[in-house]
Amino acid sequence: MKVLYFAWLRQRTGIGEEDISLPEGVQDVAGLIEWLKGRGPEFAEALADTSAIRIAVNQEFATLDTSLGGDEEVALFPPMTGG
Amino acid sequence: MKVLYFAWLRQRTGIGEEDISLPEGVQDVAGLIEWLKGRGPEFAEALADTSAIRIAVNQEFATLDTSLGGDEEVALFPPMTGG
Amino acid sequence: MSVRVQREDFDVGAEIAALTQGNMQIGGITSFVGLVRDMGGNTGSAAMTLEHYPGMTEKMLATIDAEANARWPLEASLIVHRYGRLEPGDQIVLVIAASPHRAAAFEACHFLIDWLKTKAPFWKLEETGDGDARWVEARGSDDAAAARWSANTGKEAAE
Amino acid sequence: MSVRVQREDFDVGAEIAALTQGNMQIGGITSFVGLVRDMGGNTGSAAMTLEHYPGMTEKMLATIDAEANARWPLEASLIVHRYGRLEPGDQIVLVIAASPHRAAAFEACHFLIDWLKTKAPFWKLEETGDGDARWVEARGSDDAAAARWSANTGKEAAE
Repeated sequence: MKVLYFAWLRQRTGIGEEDISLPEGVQDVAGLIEWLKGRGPEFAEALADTSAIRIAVNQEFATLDTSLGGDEEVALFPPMTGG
Repeated sequence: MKVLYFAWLRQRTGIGEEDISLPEGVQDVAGLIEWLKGRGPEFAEALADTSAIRIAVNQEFATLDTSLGGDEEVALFPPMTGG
Repeated sequence: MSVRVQREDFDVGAEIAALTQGNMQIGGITSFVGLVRDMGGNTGSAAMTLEHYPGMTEKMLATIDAEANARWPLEASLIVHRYGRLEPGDQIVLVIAASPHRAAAFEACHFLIDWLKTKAPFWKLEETGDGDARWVEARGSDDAAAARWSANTGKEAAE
Repeated sequence: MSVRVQREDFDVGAEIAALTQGNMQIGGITSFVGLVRDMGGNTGSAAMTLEHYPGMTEKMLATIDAEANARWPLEASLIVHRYGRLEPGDQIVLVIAASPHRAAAFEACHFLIDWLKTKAPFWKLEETGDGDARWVEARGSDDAAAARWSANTGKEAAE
């Protein structure tokens, strides 16, 4: 699956986009975020407050309990500030 | 005083602008309109329904009971349809 | 704060640029352009001629513009209204309101055109297509739109 | 119905003309332009860089545009949003709504920018003037402005 990070999530994780395999036991976005937090302090810090994070799965808005099968494009980003 | 007519009031009276002296006994716009109606059938017809007429005195909106002294610019016209 | 009454057409982009350039406090610009609609149906052309009351028109537009600036925190505003003969698709009127805040820009612009419709001395003579013409009648919906702003001080949009 | 995401600037007048010319059913065109405001104070430049999510941005803008067209009787609509580095006074976003009726044009245009602000994946990184930069935080007032349209079907503006 593809994981994308934008704005300060991109800066704090140091990653814009990465390809990963769905980790064992991960069934939804919440599980993916928990798994990502275990990858290192920069991830743990960036993803600490999920209330500050917006989620898109396959370019549609999603929530923590949105299911993941492994072939999705998951994006994590802060609330939008365009316009 | 100057009297101006716009839109169908101009067409029906056949006059765009005229200079008249304040007729004797006329003290307000209602009196002026009554006096104008006596000038001929085209005026009587054009001014028959005062509810369909808007009034300006010295380029400010006015009403039938607005006083006239004789040196005003009085305009008579239908409701506006610009914009 | 500026108003113009003219026979000539106007260029919306150029007007916005001239009105707002160099002002770094503006966050949003709302503009409205009114066009001659083809109400024609089978009557062919729906060209029209706009008559106005020179002198009073400018005065009323300036009054309406001042009222908008008193109600909303505007950095710039403009009303341009044409007169003379216009054809379907032609631009009739342009209203622009620029503010630090977008809600104020929207409300002020909407207010300007709503008030202008019922308070500025313009009259439309519509060609009926058979060589004849009729004076367009004022619409109750325009009165209602204008009245909506009477009790509204606009302060809610100032943030 | 059209959306664009681009680095380049846009010309409001040209966009309005291209969108509406030849359509004689349009009575009113409301447009909104968002500009980079100088929030600087003493911090000097308030230039910013707009980041976005290519692919999803276009998709969300198209969804918002379709929603506006479903709610109001529009003859034409357009959203143009820029990304990249922008300086105070630069244009960020353009929204246009054209309708036979002016109230529909106003409401649809206002709706488009309000929804775009909270639903289109753009993020502003503001230069603080000391060589540093900070991510602009989302504002509660933007959420409130967007929420205002949730229960509103827009039918009241269709006349």
